[in-house]
Amino acid sequence: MLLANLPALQVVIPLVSAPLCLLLRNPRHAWAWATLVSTMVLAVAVMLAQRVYAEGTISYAIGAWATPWGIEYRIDMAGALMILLIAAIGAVIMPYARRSIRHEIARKHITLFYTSYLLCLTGLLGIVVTGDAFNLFVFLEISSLSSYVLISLGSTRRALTAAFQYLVMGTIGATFILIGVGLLYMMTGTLNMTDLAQRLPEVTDTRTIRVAFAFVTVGVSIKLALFPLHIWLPNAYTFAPSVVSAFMAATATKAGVYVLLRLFFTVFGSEFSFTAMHVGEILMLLAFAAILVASLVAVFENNVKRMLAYSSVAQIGYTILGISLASTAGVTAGIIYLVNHALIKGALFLALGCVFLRLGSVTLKDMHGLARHMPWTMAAFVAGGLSLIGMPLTAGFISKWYLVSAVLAAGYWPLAVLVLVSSLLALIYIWRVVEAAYFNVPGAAMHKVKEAPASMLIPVWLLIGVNLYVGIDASLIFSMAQQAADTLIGQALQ
Amino acid sequence: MTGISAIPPGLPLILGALLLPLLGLRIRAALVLGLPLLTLALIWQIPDGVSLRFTFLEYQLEPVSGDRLSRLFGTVFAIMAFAGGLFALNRARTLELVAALVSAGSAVGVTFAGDLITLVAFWELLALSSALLLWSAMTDQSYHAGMRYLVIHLLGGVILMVGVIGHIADTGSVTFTSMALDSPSHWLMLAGFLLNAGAPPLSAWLPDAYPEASPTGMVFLSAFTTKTAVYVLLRGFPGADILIFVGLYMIFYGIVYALLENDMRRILAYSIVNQVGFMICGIGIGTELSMNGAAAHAFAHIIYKALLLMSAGSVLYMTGKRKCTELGGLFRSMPLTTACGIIGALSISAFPLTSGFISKSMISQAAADETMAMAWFLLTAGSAGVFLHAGIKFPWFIFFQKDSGLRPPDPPLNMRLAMILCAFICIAIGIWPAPLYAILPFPVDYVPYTRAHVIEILQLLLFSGLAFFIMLPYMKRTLTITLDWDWFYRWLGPRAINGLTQVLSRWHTHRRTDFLRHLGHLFGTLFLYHGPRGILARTWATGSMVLWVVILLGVYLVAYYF
Amino acid sequence: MSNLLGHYNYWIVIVLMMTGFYIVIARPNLIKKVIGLFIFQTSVFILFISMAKIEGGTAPIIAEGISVYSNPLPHVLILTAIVVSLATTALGLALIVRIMEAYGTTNEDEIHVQDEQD
Amino acid sequence: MSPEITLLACIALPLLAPALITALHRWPNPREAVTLLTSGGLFLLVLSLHHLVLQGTRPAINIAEPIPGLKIGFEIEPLGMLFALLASFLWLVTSVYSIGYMRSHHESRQTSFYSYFAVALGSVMGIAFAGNLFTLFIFYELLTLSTYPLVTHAGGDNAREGGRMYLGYLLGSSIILLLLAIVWTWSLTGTLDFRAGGILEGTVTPGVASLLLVLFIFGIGKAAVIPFHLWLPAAMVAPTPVSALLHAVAVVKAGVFTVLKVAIYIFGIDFLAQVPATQWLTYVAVATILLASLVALRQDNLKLLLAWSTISQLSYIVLCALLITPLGIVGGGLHIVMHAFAKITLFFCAGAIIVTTHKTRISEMNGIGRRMPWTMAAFTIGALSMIGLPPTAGFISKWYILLGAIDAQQMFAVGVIIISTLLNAAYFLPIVYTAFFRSPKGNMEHGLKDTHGEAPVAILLAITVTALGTIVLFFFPDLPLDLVLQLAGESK
Amino acid sequence: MKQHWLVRPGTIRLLWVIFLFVLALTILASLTTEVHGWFRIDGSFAFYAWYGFLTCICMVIVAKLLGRLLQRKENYYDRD
Repeated sequence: MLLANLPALQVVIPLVSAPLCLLLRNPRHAWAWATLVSTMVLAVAVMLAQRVYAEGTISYAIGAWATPWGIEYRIDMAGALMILLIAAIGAVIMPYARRSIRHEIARKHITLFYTSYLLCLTGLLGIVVTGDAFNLFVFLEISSLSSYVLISLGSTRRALTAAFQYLVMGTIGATFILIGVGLLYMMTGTLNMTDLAQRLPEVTDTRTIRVAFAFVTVGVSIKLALFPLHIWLPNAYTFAPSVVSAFMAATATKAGVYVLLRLFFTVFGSEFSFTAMHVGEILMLLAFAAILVASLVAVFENNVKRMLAYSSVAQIGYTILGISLASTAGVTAGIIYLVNHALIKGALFLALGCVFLRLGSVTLKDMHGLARHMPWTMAAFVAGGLSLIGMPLTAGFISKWYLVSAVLAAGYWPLAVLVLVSSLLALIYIWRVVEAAYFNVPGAAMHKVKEAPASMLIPVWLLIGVNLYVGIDASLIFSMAQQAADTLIGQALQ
Repeated sequence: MTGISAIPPGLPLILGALLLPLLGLRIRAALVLGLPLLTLALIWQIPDGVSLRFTFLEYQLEPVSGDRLSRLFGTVFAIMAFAGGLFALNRARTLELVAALVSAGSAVGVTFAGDLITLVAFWELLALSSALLLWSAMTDQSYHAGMRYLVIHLLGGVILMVGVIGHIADTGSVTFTSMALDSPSHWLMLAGFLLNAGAPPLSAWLPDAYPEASPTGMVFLSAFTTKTAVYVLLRGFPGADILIFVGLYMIFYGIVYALLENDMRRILAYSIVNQVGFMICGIGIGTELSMNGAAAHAFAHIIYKALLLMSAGSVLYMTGKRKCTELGGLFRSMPLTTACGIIGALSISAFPLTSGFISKSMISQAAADETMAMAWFLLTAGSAGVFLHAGIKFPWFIFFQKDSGLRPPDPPLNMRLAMILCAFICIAIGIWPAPLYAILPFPVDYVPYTRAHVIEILQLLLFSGLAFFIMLPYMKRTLTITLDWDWFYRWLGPRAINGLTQVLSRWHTHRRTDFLRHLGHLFGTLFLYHGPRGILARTWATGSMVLWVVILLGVYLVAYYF
Repeated sequence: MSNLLGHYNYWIVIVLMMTGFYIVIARPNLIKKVIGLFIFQTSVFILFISMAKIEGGTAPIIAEGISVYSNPLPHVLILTAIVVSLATTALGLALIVRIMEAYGTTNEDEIHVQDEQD
Repeated sequence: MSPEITLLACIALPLLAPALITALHRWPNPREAVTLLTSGGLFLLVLSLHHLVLQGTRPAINIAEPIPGLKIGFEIEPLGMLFALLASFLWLVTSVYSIGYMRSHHESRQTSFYSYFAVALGSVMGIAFAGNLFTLFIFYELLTLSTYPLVTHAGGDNAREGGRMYLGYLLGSSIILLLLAIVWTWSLTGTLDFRAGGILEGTVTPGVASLLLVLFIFGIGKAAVIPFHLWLPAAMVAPTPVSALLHAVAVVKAGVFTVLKVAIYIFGIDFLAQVPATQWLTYVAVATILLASLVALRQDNLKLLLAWSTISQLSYIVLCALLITPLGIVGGGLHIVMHAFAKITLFFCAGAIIVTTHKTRISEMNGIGRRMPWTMAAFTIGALSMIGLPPTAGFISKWYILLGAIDAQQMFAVGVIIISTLLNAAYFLPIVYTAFFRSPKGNMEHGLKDTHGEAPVAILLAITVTALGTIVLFFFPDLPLDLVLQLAGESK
Repeated sequence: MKQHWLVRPGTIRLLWVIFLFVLALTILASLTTEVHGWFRIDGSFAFYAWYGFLTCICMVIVAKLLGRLLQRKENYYDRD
């Protein structure tokens, strides 16, 4: 019984526990509650993923209303991978959050923080599991609204403006998706994605569908911060609390990419999206620009957190580049990139959070000689950085490898060069941090700095460990990603 | 295969020489004189054929392989090492003696090398030790001359090496036997050999380098390098026609340049080229007689050239002067030196009763026997020219001519002894050629002292003498040098390389500045747009963000709607 | 012509949407931006509602004699969307309150200037 | 121990040693003992494998497979064996030298110096024993990263500048070009294993193969082919033991080693002959040989001169790889060893001079041979070997290079080697002359007083070993020769 | 300073006389031997005498002319 309802539980557990959390006024209790919930969520996600891995796509009808009238939860391989990722990141950051949040957020807001966090988790998981287009919009908004709150809790007042800007952009993006969904409904009379996929081919020649496609594309592009609609992202990540930056970087934009995969492949079908609408070429161009421009900005950036934010924009570009190839290899590469980047960026932002905790600043010039005082933190940062660059034996290498070989297989070798050149740019901006932390003489204020607490270091190193493990043995993630890609592209062929 | 006969005879010289710096003065002297004698003894117990073999890399080496020819050259090298050592004893720097003995050892090593790899190894060692010998004069000129010498000889060495490798690749054999000029590798080997012989066009290294050695050093230098080349040519390329022309060129090159020269030792250096020319000509003719002649001439030449250089060295040692224009009239205070110099001069001119007479005439006789008219006439003219440039000119300008006012005494005892030794050998061979003829590579039935021949030679030489004195006004010494092929590597080469590197470095600097400037521009541009305050990095107003959304939406809509 | 006027509901939607956009883009005042955003969202609601309308149809209540109903589903959806929109607006306004406290202004340009000075 | 375990131990030992070295950072003597024991142990381990390799055994082991078909694995073949023997032996010698150098130079942060050194050597072992191109690439990058702290050891802006250049060139070329080539190869062939006869034949057109070859040759920045050579002079800011082992042996040889591996096992000699770019790249190698020598002619800084000379000599080996004949491979393989011994000797001597006299310029070294005869005698031996004169090791490798060039009918290459010999002589011999023949009086005029004697004993010991090695390898070249001949036999 | 006997003009004159006498003697001596030339012209009377004399004169002249062309100041290579 319990097992059968797993898809629902995945969303319901955090959804229900969020208001409960609000009742716990004591920050410590709120933290304990949120930790418990996120652990349960992870357990559910693992069980779900196991089932999907073993049995294939799961379909679950909410309230036992049969599809297409009721809302369907549908988890295929791509979805399983995503919930696993989101749940895992969500669980891993909780032990970390306790110290970090206590340091960065006013005591009276802490309960609010955990509540918003649980809601955000709900939203992200919901986006993944739902098979209903409108439901997708709702979950998207749940996650967005809660993340505006999370971001606004940042320690400086600029967090407020960043959150506001994100709110405006996010709302427009979500509303665009809503318009698209509405137009689709108008033409097909259904909101169930599987159903939509079956009915759409009859009406793809209409302008309405094309307009719907345009709205959806732009809306999703905003949510996943694709160049040039990424402008909300750097500030949001920079001024959000460290935990939030890590969580958002690892999950929120990834969920956006997932929505894109879902809509382009499952709903519209790759035939329509890529062959008729040429969205592949457009995305490739934008991805190209994203990779180059954002990497360059990151190179010049002095605030490390902002640097990582821009790096995220570039990394989203890579993911989209893989997807834009619309081949199995490309989509596989995109998905692997997505997962690995979540692991990398999560670890990097968390490591930076440790720095912020002890140093109170994350600018390069304040970090001179930091490695002597925070060796474990900086070692984690370097390991994560190497992964970001794409050094062998790290997850980043695996994703770059697949991406480059997919790009080469598709015959776009200049793009392969671009990927490698921007890896070099990544090397430069990571190296600036390494040089500051390892090879510069520490300032006088550095004496008081000591290593971050274990409760924060362990999550960081956990993520780094996964990173390194994936770098050595990527077979599991590869097989999952390939299955996911096969399912996504296969659906289009049906 | 085993025992004493398996010791490479050059080895004691080389290894012993390396001990010299560690020893006291007396033992050092004993070693300098003793080692050549030991070598001589070793040489004469080496049987015909290969007496030492071992595998090196993938080849069978035969570093000790004796026959009549190698023994002949080995003998004269050992004698020369002894005489030179005696001359230099207690006068030269230890380093010079080390270098001299190593080069003697290398030369002996070459003569007993049965395979080409050993040959190349000793060949390079000879070049190195000779350069060291030059450098041990410790002057700036000797440094530059030594560098030039070394570079030229390394060039020869590596050309030879390429030839040898090509030969091995072609034939699979490393044995050093006579070769025909039928493949590029053999031509390269010939080129390598000839370079050491002082053949054109790279003959200028010899008069360029040798005269910069110390007074004692040049005695050694003159003996080994060129004569080793004569030896390998005798063994490797007997009867190669081209050698006749090369030899003739060298003969007249030596004469003409010597006539123009002012430096006494440079005159003698040119005359080395000239004399080696006779030998190479003999090798080119390629009959048993001419080969014997070349070998015998090499033997004789080493001794009398050493004698000439000893006398010149004594003058330099005692006066510190080397130019004809600064010397003259020394016969008054240096009688022994003068006498020895004259004996050397007569020998080189092949006057009857001297060693040159019994060896050189074999070569022209061979040319006549083969009815090589041009070769014969030119050889004869060359013989006359030898007397002109070395036989008279050298002693005349140094010891007689005007009175320079210098009154140095004869040199120290060991130097005198060395000169006397050489002079004795010159005369002895001239009077009693049989022992030398007995050790020549081929059986000799040549009789030098016929009445006709003696008279002919006397006519030839004496009338050249007449010509010398008649033309004396035209041979006034001037403070000049004469351009040679070395202009290309002394004047043009350095300037070319200098210019080239300068152009390159300027180009590089320009490129670098250009590159850096462009890089700076690029960086500036990138920074303008991507820097923290750049348009792409700074915080935008919400309105602009939304504007972009609208624009992008518009683009999509326009693209898709129509 | 009839085609253009026939879809007059679309024109209303488009006008509203553009109005909303214009306000968001052009007005520096944050509150006005939120209002613009609200207008923009409202346009979408109208789009949904209007497309659910079937000519001659009534409210989807089963009653005798009536066989044509408007599609009820969009209404349901839009109810949800309105809730979302209200939440967004509320959150936006709450943020503006905080911004006002922190910056002393709700003018984005002035906020920007203050940020630059930090 | 089975050969496979020994193989892993060879790589693990130096990679783990830093832990112990760091732990002992307060006690210099035990710390250095760890370095010596590790290097000695490593050499013995490598040595214990070499008989097996000569018998034709190829110990191999795979430890991971991150991506299906993309293995991290090791396999010993003759060339790798040779490289490993060389590097481990010279590490032992360099360790002795470093102890003398670092102590008499009173260098700071010696613990990290020895630690990174060990890691670098571990990477070299990984490169030498790599069973496929992917594994090789990993250790190639690790080598770059682990040597960066060594290059910038001195600290300060100068070192940082040099270090940036070092890192920029090496990582830049390897990430953009080499990695592209590797991924491309993989996507063409589906494997990256080193296989005798190559893996590319039959899968690519000559045009693509040309492009790949260009990517490989330039991508392997450690081989320092123009225009990817400037990192080497820049790296001369490093302490001399680093320059000696890393920039005469480990790093640069890792580069040319990779070039040879790619030529033999990825392209295959026969296939390489059909690749049009081979000829063109030959000209690049030749230009590198000549231009670097010309630049070296103008250097006054001894270490820089050695660096430029290294650039020139490295291209000998690249040239060998492009000669497309087994004999060329023999020459290239031998030159790795022979050049290493000579060049490390030269660097050792340069370092000895720095430590003892604090002089770096040749023009200040008048008559230095009289005060440091032992050092400068060793320098002379090294110089002779660079020129390729008997009785030094350089003669042997020059012999086979020429043999290969003649075998390949590349008279052009032969000519270049002839000219290069002269250039080598032209820039090395003046140093020898200056050291022994010029009067030290000239130095006095510069206000320099020469009161020094010979270098410290540890330094002299190391110098003696490598200089003797240079001569011994002339007379007994069998060990390296047997290995490369086996290699050439397989690559036919 | 007293002149050495060898450089007194009288002695030199005497030496010239002796020298010319010896020259004449060698020419006469060639009459006593039968001339056997290999190449016709070398069988001519006192061939070696005139051949040696003339070639020597030629060589000096050639050298002189070549010297015009090739001779340079001593410090030619050492300049700059």
